[in-house]
Amino acid sequence: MVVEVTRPGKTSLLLSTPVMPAAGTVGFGDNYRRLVDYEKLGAIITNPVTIERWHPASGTRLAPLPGGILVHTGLPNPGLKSVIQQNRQVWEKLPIPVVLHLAGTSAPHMKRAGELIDGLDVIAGIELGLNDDIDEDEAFALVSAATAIEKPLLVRLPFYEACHLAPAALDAGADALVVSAAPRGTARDEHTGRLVSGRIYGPLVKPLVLRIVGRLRRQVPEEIPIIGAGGIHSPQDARDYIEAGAVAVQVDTATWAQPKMLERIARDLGGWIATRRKDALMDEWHPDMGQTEAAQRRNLG
Amino acid sequence: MVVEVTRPGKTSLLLSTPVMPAAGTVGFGDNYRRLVDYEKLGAIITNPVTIERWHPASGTRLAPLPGGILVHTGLPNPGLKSVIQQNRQVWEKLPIPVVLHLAGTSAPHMKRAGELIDGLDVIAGIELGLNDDIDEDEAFALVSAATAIEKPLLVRLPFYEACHLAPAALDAGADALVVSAAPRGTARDEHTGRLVSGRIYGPLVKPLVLRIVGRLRRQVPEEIPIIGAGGIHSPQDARDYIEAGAVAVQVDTATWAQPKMLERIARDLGGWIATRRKDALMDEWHPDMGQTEAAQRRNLG
Amino acid sequence: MLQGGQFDNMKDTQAYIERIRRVSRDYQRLELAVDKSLSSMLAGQAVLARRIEKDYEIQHWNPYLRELWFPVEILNSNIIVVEVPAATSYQPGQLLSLLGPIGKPFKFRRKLRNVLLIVYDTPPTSLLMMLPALLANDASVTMVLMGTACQYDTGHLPEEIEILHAEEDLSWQDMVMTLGWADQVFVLVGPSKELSNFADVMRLVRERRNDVPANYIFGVFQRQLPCAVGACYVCMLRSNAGAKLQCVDGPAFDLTTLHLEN
Amino acid sequence: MLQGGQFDNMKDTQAYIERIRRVSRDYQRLELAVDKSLSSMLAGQAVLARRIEKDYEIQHWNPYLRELWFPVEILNSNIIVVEVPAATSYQPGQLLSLLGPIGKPFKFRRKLRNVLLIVYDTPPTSLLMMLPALLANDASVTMVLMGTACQYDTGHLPEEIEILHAEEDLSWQDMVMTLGWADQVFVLVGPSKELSNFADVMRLVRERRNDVPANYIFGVFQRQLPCAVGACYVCMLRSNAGAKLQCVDGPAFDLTTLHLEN
Ligand SMILES: Cc1cc2nc3c(=O)[nH]c(=O)nc-3n(C[C@H](O)[C@H](O)[C@H](O)COP(=O)(O)OP(=O)(O)OC[C@H]3O[C@@H](n4cnc5c(N)ncnc54)[C@H](O)[C@@H]3O)c2cc1C
Ligand SMILES: Cc1cc2nc3c(=O)[nH]c(=O)nc-3n(C[C@H](O)[C@H](O)[C@H](O)COP(=O)(O)OP(=O)(O)OC[C@H]3O[C@@H](n4cnc5c(N)ncnc54)[C@H](O)[C@@H]3O)c2cc1C
Ligand SMILES: Cc1cc2nc3c(=O)[nH]c(=O)nc-3n(C[C@H](O)[C@H](O)[C@H](O)COP(=O)(O)O)c2cc1C
Ligand SMILES: Cc1cc2nc3c(=O)[nH]c(=O)nc-3n(C[C@H](O)[C@H](O)[C@H](O)COP(=O)(O)O)c2cc1C
Ligand code: FES
Ligand code: FES
Repeated sequence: MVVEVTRPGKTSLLLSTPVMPAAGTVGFGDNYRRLVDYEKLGAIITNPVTIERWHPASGTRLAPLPGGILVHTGLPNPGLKSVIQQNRQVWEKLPIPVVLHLAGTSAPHMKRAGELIDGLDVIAGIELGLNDDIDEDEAFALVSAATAIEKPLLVRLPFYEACHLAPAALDAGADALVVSAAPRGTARDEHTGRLVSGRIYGPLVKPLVLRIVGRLRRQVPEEIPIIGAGGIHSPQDARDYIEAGAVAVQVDTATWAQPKMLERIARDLGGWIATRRKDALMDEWHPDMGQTEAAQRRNLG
Repeated sequence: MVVEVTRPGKTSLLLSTPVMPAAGTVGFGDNYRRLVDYEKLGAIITNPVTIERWHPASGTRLAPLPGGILVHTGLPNPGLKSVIQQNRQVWEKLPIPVVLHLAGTSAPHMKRAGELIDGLDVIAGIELGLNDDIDEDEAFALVSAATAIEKPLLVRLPFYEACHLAPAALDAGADALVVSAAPRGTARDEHTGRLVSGRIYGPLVKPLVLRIVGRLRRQVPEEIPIIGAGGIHSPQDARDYIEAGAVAVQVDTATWAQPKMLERIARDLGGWIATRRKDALMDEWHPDMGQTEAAQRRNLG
Repeated sequence: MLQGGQFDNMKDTQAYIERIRRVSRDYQRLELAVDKSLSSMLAGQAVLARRIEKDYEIQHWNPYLRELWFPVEILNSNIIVVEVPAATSYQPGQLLSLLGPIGKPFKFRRKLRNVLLIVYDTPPTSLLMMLPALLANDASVTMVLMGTACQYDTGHLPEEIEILHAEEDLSWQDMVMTLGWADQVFVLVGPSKELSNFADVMRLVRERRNDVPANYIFGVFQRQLPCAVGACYVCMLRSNAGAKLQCVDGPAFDLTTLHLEN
Repeated sequence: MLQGGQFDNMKDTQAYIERIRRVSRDYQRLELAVDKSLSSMLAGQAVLARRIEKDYEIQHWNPYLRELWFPVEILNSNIIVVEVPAATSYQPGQLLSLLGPIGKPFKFRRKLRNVLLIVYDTPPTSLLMMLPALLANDASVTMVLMGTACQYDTGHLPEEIEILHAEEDLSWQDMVMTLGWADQVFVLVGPSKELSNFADVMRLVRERRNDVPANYIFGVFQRQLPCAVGACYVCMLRSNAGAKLQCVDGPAFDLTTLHLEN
């Protein structure tokens, strides 16, 4: 299976499975290597990276919600240069493409990113995250600047403004749209008693983003690939995105709640799915077992 | 307690409790009278009404989701004239104001609504529902037309476009904003296997709308009341909306899942809350008991 | 169009599970200690059930809506019995919130001698409560199981009921005779594809019987009811007499009057 | 900044509840039959636990994230013991998914004679696993309960532990002596207001002891860990040596090196 997740013409990004983790969920490298079989994934999307070092948000970073969570980390990262230095070797050993998620801060920053990234073969593509408060002109300018980076360019749209910003991102040269970033929301922190804001994750996000993907699929030209992202918690959720018009999907916090679900979804959409026979022995593979565990069981057995 | 939910100047709508059901959740009249003590509510918002009769949507109307539901009824109603005829007597007996929810179809329809409603004292106010696909100019025209109805005018904003449409609604003369209508979404119907669209309800809607209320509170002039609506499932949810800047709240499908929750929230925010003492007798009132049940228990006891 | 309807008996009451009995491979019966108001329920009426946790708080919003339970038996003024899949685990002592009674009792003809029950792609649970009363009144009852209903193990049903299993084309042995001989027919289908399943059955009946009189064949609906008080309009059906609501006017409707096209 | 860290023992394994014992008014202990890989866990390490339903499917997304459990005892290569509130009901035979081991073991000094445990606004559960080993090595252990920790019933803890209850101002009897005499101090606070609670304790200690040496007083963090593999950065802390992650570098950190202002 080969899935092309960028529009034809420019440098293209090809994945062997249309399933990847969303930025911010699996770290910069191979943190999940003991829990998830990376070979089954289409790509790794790194945590968001900025040009300068960003410190973690202070105060509440996590608020449990009924059927979900609110997360606000402040995108801590040591800056692009350090991220590359620290992770390059790990990336080179990964069996799948690495897509660097760049937080879209400013056009000069995009230029600087190009200087750091161009020539780095281990980075297979860029996912540019657009801020929620950006308007159409700003989005156009930022994406235009990012196209100078000589890599396939995915643009991740904010939730509320996805339909408004998509045309600007495409006009500016985005090779694919990631729809969408997790919606921002506000909730009460049970510890401090204060209202806090952050991104909202949980299964109920899926029907909302699924509709946006369907609308955008009808709105933008057919050759623009859309990658669906939001509230995917099961293989069926992922398949729903494909039916609504996405060529690939990103799994977000379901990975935290149940790491093997990421692999399970990848196996399902990647055509690797195997269902355990009713009378299967313990050492046979089970969709939720994970390749690593299965391999161990085989070795033990 | 008296809560003014309309801006000063024009005819005002005063509620004795800042809690009401959302349009579409409790019918046109007193359907919940055996389950909810209407005296404890601030007002009744009717199901959406159109000028002409609307027939129910065919096919899937309900899809269960993890932690929520998708609903698509097609707004069936017999048209404004019949709704008034059929419900007027019930409305006159209700101990609280009746706010008629008008689906915002067209300016001529708003004119016709005025002819049917003006002089009908039993209707204390209008809540105008703006369609999701409306743009700012259409919203302005529709709300302007609706201001000709001689009633306090609440305008219910669509979820995704709430911040974009609020200024137009206010410029056109809205007396208050209801933020927001339930978000539209898409989900797979387990019976037919097809993707269906409708409105999404569940607790995870709350952090999303709560943030919109907070933003709008900072965006629109102080004297414009905002009524918060979306995903309220507990008294604390309702209080969160008040803290974020709403003067009152609407409870939606929580009423279906647990009818007494509507009364419980109204009692809490209306200052009626009583907590059962640890050693309370069965015939004493309990927050979740409902006035009617409590009364019956007293009579039986 | 419809008014709110009559809900003067509807209440939201607490119940708890008094006893659990397995009645077949796939089903168990729960004996529920209920508010007295529910002991006057009649066949056709139902309750909406939801597990409640401590202090009436709902902690798990999945499933979001209540389940629709048609009792199979009223044991006494305190105990009603429901039949539910054995796959779901319940414990004696568990607290439930029950909203009901919902809907109108089945209307039986005065002189009812032969009743035909057609059960299609659903367990027959929602029809079981009528059985003791019918048998006590010397009516004979035939139950035809169609589609996945054939998998239902009827071992625990009264012996007097004649059980038939339909073929794949939905026909059954002596079909014309059974249909002619029946004074009243109740058709129960699962909520999946319900209108088209009812239409299938009506086609079958019309092929065998030229005159299908009024008040002869009733469709029994089992849709999930969000509000059950006529407020949400999710359960709305179209009929010759205008819109009808399953929760208020149902669950049984004369199939000759309903619009079964989707 | 930090690398992914060392997770070469981390696995997601199934466990089931073998036995449940009530140990005090408010707490019960679960004996979990686990994968052998968890039997080598040491005091300070934890697992993230989540109930799983049939076929590994999660049906209830509330709570969304796993619970953080620090075992209190490793019974044998198959059984680990955790202590959880008695208010939550568990059944023997229930299936769990356990992600772990998480974090680094507590580092004890070579010649440890006197250990002071300060437990503030949290049950002391996360510190209990060190007790048998300390006692077996003839260390003496004093546990000071502060704030709501005073409500914890210590009846089931080893008798050799000296238990003290702090005053409302957090001071306790012979405080200066206890602090001077301790070779190592572990401070456990609840996740609510943790940084400011650690800061309170540090203020207290600094008032009583001019020189607070390195590797003397450790804060033990109990934040909810979304990923536990150093990916999400929710558990990040700031220290003199740069950013640290509870799940990778913790749960214990030298309090003299942490930035405790919020
Ligand atoms: C599951 C998951 C998926 C994620 N996917 C993405 C993603 O696709 N794209 C992405 O950008 N981040 C992604 N992130 C990171 C997530 O967006 C950041 O955590 C989030 O942007 C920062 O959220 P926060 O609540 O921690 O802090 P934030 O409040 O978002 O961050 C602090 C501030 O940084 C600013 N900011 C955030 N993002 C940008 C940006 N792109 N450009 C300029 N300023 C910005 C905002 O103004 C914000 O106020 C993901 C995180 C998680 C946990
Ligand atoms: C809990 C709850 C709360 C509700 N609150 C509101 C509310 O505040 N405001 C409101 O309008 N409805 C409200 N409704 C009704 C709800 O909006 C309708 O159910 C919904 O608009 C119709 O949704 P639907 O999915 O059933 O059909 P829809 O798809 O919404 O209705 C069919 C079509 O009607 C059109 N339409 C819908 N609303 C309007 C409108 N206002 N003006 C013009 N065309 C329209 C749309 O184009 C839509 O495609 C509520 C319903 C529920 C169950
Ligand atoms: C260009 C830029 C740089 C930032 N640098 C940091 C940073 O170093 N550390 C940090 O915690 N947040 C950083 N932030 C986030 C801000 O501190 C702050 O959280 C944000 O502006 C306000 O959050 P909000 O937009 O979600 O309300 C940065 C934001 C931007 C736009
Ligand atoms: C002015 C107007 C009148 C409508 N009348 C009806 C109606 O009588 N019955 C009905 O089921 N839907 C009615 N609808 C809804 C449409 O049938 C249809 O559901 C809608 O246009 C498409 O739904 P969507 O916008 O959610 O995709 C009406 C919509 C509008 C805007
Ligand atoms: S279930 Fe709501 S109207 Fe019937
Ligand atoms: S829990 Fe995710 S980084 Fe520590």
